[in-house]
Amino acid sequence: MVDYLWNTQSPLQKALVPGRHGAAGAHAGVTLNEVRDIVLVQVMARRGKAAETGKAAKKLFGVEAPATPKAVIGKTATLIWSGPDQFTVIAPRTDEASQLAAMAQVFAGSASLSDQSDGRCLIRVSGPRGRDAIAKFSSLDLHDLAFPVGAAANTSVDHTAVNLWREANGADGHPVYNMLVFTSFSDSLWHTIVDSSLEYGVEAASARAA
Amino acid sequence: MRIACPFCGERENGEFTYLGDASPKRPNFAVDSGESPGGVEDAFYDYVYLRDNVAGYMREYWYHGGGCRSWLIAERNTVTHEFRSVTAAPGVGAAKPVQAGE
Amino acid sequence: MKYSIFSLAKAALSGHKGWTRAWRDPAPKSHYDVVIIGGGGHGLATAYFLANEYGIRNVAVLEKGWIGSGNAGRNTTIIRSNYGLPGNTGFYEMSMKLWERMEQDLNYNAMVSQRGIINLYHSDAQRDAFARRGNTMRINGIDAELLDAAQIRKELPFLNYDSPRFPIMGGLMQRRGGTARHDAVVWGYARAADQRGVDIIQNCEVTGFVRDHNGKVTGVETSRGKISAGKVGMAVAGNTSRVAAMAGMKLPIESHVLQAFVSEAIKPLIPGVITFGAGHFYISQSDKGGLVFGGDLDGYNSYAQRGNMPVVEDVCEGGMAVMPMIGRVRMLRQWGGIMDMSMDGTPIIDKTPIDGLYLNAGWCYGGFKATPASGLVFAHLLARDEPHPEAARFRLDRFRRGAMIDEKGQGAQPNLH
Amino acid sequence: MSGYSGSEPLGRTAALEGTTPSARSQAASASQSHRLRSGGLIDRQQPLQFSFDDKVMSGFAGDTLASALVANGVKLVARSFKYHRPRGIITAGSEEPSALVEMRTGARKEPNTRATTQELYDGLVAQSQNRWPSLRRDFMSINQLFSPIFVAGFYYKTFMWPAKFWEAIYEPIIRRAAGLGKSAALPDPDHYDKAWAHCDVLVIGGGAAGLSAALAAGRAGSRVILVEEDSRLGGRLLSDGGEIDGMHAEEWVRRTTDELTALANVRIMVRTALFGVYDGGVYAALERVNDHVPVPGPHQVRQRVWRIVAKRSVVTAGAIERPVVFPGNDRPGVMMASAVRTYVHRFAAMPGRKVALFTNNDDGWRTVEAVQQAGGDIAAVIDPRGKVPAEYQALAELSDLRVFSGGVSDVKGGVDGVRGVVVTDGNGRTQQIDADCLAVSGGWNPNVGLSCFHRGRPVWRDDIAAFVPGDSPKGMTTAGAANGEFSLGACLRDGHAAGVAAAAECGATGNAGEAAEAGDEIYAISPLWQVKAKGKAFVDFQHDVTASDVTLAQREGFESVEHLKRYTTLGMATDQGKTSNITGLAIMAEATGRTIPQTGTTIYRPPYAPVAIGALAGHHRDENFHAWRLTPSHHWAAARGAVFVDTGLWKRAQWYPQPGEKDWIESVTREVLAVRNGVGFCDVSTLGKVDVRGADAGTFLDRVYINAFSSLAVGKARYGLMLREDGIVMDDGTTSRIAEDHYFLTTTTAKAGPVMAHLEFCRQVLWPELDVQLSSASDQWAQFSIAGPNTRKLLQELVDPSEDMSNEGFPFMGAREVMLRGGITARLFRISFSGEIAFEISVPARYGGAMAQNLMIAGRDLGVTPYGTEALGVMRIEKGHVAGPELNGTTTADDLGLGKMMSKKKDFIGRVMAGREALTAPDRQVVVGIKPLDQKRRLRSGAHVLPKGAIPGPETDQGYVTSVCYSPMLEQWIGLGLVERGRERFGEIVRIHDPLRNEDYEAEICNPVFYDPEGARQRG
Repeated sequence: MVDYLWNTQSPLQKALVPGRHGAAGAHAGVTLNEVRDIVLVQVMARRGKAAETGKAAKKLFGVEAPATPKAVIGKTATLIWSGPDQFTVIAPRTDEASQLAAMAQVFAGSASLSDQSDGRCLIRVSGPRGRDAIAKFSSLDLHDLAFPVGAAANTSVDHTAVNLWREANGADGHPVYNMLVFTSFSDSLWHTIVDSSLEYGVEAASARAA
Repeated sequence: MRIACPFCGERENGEFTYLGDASPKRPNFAVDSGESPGGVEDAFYDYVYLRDNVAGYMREYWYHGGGCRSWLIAERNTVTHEFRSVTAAPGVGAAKPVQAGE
Repeated sequence: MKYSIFSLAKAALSGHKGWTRAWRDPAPKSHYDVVIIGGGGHGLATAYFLANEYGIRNVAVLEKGWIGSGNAGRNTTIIRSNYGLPGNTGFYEMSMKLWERMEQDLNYNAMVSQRGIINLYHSDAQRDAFARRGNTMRINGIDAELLDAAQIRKELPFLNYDSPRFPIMGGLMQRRGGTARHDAVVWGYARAADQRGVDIIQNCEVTGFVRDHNGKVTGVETSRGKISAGKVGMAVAGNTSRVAAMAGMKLPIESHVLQAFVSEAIKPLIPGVITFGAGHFYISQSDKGGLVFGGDLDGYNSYAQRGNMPVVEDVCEGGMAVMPMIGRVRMLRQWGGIMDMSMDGTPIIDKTPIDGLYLNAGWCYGGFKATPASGLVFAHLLARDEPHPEAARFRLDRFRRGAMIDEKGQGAQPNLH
Repeated sequence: MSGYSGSEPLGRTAALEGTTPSARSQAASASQSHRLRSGGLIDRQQPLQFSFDDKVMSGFAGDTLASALVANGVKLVARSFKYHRPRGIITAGSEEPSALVEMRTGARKEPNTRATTQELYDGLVAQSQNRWPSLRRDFMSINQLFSPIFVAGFYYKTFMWPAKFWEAIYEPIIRRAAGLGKSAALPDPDHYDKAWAHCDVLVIGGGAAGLSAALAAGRAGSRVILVEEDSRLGGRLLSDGGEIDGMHAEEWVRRTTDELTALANVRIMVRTALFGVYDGGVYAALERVNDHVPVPGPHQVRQRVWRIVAKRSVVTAGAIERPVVFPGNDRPGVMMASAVRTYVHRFAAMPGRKVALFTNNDDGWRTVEAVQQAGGDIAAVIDPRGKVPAEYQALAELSDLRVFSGGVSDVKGGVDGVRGVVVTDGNGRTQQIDADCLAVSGGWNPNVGLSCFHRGRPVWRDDIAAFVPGDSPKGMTTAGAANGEFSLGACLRDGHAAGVAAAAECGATGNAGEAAEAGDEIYAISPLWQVKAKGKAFVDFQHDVTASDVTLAQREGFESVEHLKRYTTLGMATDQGKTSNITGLAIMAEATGRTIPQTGTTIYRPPYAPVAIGALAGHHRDENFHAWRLTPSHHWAAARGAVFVDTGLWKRAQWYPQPGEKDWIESVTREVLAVRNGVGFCDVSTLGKVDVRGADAGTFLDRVYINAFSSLAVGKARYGLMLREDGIVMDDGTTSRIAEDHYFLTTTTAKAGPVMAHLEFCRQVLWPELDVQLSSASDQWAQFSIAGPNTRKLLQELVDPSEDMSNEGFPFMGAREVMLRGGITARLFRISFSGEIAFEISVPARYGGAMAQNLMIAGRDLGVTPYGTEALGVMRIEKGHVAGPELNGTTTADDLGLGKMMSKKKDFIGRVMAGREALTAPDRQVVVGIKPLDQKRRLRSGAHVLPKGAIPGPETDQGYVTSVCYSPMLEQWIGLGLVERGRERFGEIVRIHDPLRNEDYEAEICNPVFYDPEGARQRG
């Protein structure tokens, strides 16, 4: 009787080549990271149950679920607005089964959950020219006044839907943007992001979520 | 063209898909109500095919599929392309439509 | 004066002072046997055929602006008869045959040029759909060839055959397809109709219909006064719904904007018409040297005669995908035409429920190539009160009966046709 | 207005102060016969070599190709479109109609580039165009002999006989003669991209008014973008100088630029031409990132298209000087007066040593001192107004100018330029003046193009004899010369006011400061459009449209400006009539006795200046044409040498070739037999997958499907069919019930997106009262179809022993979660597309590769075989399952043989319209099976079906073949087809007619289910 190994794979296993790419120079203008091993759940309030859903979220995560395009950091997860009366819960994958079970229990009756942990790939764009690179494939206005830390948006890149939100600035003082892209598109979008960044110099890497 | 999604804010029209005139309403009919099939067919023919196709402001359906996946109802001028309003469809998100008598 | 190289040379001697108006500029009469609303290609062709084929000469064509100011003057000038469904196939071939003798019929050089049209395919499914259509054409006596990539490469070596995404596998070629000089078609029909007694009245906008006590249409109100008519024909594609509304009619038509583009003039590069199967892009080169190209509708109802950037980009992306050697050629002008989009992508030529009012509409993108046949069958309908055999399926009630003619299979969603 | 000393260096960058010219630059200067000894915004320390028509010349950094040609004394640069007349440089800007050249070589060859906007770089190579064999001796110039015949619209009147000759002879000649430059027939090797920018106030044009506007809006605190098509800011200030706030204009430009650069909320974009104004405040601009260098550097693009989203815009695009129409006005050496000043002042290059000036307005008179201060002579000034403007009287006396009234009636000269100018005064007396350059000013046309792109019409102003913007697009204002304000002081004030207003409308509250101050020189003009005299007088220089062409068009009834344009091609050249339109319609107005505003303008259309198609495509070409989608087992399949096919955006494994297989049919046949006789698997993750949840999920599905789903038991799957509201089939797929309030719906690969949008429409618009939530799970799951008689054996290997996989424990159409060996759970559905015992198994996508690997392990002893989309297709055809080719958007459920599925008990989308007479007619084409009688015969999709022995024609055409395959089980080609009354005709022999492929043969119509019609195998 053979043992069946269930090795996991990243959708960027071929596309992501760690290290420096594009223009040379002391510092890369753009830093790209794939953030691996996440739990991602879409929470959609049931008909007329938006309020209950909010209470449940508060109970589990200790924060109000975002009612407008924002990313809110809760106790054990980040809650990202993903549409009217719905949001995406994202957390590092620790014990997946119990993470999902806990949510299923709290939201029972108030919201429908959809596990998208494998349906999306999380790409983080940072560095001094990160914003300039994003401007080549996103029509969003990412100016500090228009898109401050904590802002989120559902938008389109290359005609496919993407969730984008801004977290606290990096150690270098430059903005940090997170992009959730559909798994099957991620190989393609990664290439688009890299192509848009080459003229600034790119540092690419991959790491577990923490 | 830019469309002000009531949930996401102003966005490029590439994020939206267009359906068309929002005025025709899908006829309601009860199967076995004895309504003449011809009559029901006429009502659906009107709903599916006939359009006012106004030059000026019209109410129309846009789907923010490249964004928050909401169906929206916009008032847009077909001559100037100016939007007067963009509102959410009655069943967007978890909204509970007001039933008659409520 | 008859046009020819001789009359031209003769006129040159007198410094071309001898030329007279190509068509008269008459004041509207109080009554006409037939009034045609719309001085575009279709309206003028209808008038020409009424006078020339059906002996009805007391005809007026009313144009709100200058003749040819609608879609006749803002299209991509392509002529073809490569349709696949009964109703379309024969009709567009009749049109092609009329194109082939137009210069002689009209004594006007409309530069009808049969340099060929090829629809490229990039998948087995597309090939099969083209094979079905091409065979339909052949069964109807229309020329069609299914070429493979190697055969096309011989004729069009500059295409991107080995694209890593949607390589060219072959194409459906109609060699009799091609282009014509759009404005010349308008002017040629205007001049020929005028010579046969038709009044072409520009700057005359129809503001309403005159009805008798039975509701029959007996004339039109215009910006230049009331004009009574035995019959009134509408040929106002793009504005059909607006004119029909004056008669209280609601139609299965939406108006959408279709953009088109022309590049700076360059020396001959592209012989015929090429359509890309994996994106929205088609192209030809005018005799003046400009690349004339276009793609998909902007996708929303519009009467604005101008479009937006997403489609400009989409079209150029398609162009670079199939012929990356046009990258350094510059786009010179973009414009938009208002398409009369019917609910199945096919025209409507029929009597209306209103006595005395006749409809020629719903041309979608098919309008220019249909100009001669549209004029002939509409003239037939107006003269005989019965549809021309080749237009027998273009009836208004086909939607109610479920007899749609839907080449693209998109259903009642005009912006997808 | 203040002059300046011609010997005073202008705009030298600090770095160069005090450096001495190198030997090389002296050599370079020497070769530049018409270069001034000093002055100009050029860097004499950086000499550049270039070649024009293979002649090597030199210029300096800061030159344009045009200014370098002027400096080298080159007059002849082009041949005209129709008559191939010799032409020179007429302007110094992007409105240039004449001096177009072929830039660069090889795959980078680029036709019709304006020498006046091309920045000079070392090694630049340019060729003249539209001539043969050479520019000086152009064979086609014989066209001038025929010019009496080649008048406007001549070709509409001839080339009609004989009919056949048009395509064969006439047209090819015309096509070869037409066109301008040659384009490389090679793929463009350069890269392009596109980007987005956002701001409150977009200022378009960086001249006096634009700088003033940007400064005001920037100081006020609004987000500002300033775009300038030139390589540096300043506009006419760089050519006409002047004094602002008591300093030289150049100094003011430098200080203002510094202040703007220092403002964090202001972004300056030079070499960036705004070309389009679209809805909702979207503007498009082209940045020429690397056109001023030979080849873009590594990872650099050549050009970039910007979409700029702005709340407000201020158009400060200036004005364009207009020519006067008179015989010989197209001779090389006849130049706009403003261009003469630009070459002299900005580029220190003398267009001529003896300059005659022909002007009908005061502004033209600036040219006198510009030329004189550069050491040139003013041969004469011809001003039809007959007297010297007050402002210039002193100057005129000082240098006792020869001033003539009347107008220029001819220009002597040839390919080498102007030799003399013939003046005819009011009394018809003529005399010739010696000159090698004629500077012309017919007045200025405000640049109204951008303000008219939304079809607004400009308004005529008599005082300046020009059009100014009418109703501009929403959010746009115009200032400065573009608004008809021609004095420097007014430009600065107007720009400042517009900047303040725009910023305020965007909510900015900062202190915008005061407008800079400058003099208000008078701009007096008396319109002069045309000097009537014998000889060809040109209105449109590029298209060779003459004044007599315009009057001919009028005689023939082409009086509308649109008819005029289309009949004569006036204004259709690459400059879009920037120098010719207004003059042409003025002449038409005179001919028709109407006023100019009555005559009206043609419609202004984008782009303002031509834009490379490559730039508009940007990054999206070759593999990046569209985004691509990969399945979870893609890389595993690639490693096994799978052949991939692009289906929509997906890349799917089509088949897995094995060594020694001679063609794809052999590979596919092997895969099919492996499944039918053993077991195989296929990645079907591309199917659309939707989680449908909520209390009313069942009711919801009852309304979107033609068959019932509320009655489906938990743990069961069912095939469903959806119609469009017009009664035509939209999509199909199997849907399973995971829980009371949870269905898992699948769609076809092609329709995943549209179906999702449709379901959301039903949920949000049609039935908002239902409690339903939808989410796409398409990318969450790796889904594999496992099929074949040994499927159960394979699964027993893979799933945990505790799972009951018996036919009873997991019956046909069962669906439930199972535990797999190795400890992960999967969703298992017992559904079959192939007709064999089959399951579809779903695991989270991250396990996709591992699942493929483990299926190979679990099936090793069973000879498990991965198969691709082709084998999938073969087996579905053998089973008569309909797919894309049958669901073609015109077929009904009954056409597909699925009519019985339509519930009679409920309303559902499409139910009513599906009942229309023509959709239920007995003679419709319905799905059947088709078998060639000759078993060796290959059947092809797209072949038509006719009655046996019938003569092909519309009335005998009864249908066509939709899908075909070589069936390994029947050992022959088989197919599905749509055939009139097909179901009544099983067993009938028909004619298969395929003229496209020269095939004609007979076949039998049969039951579409070719293989195992009882379905025993899939239930077993």
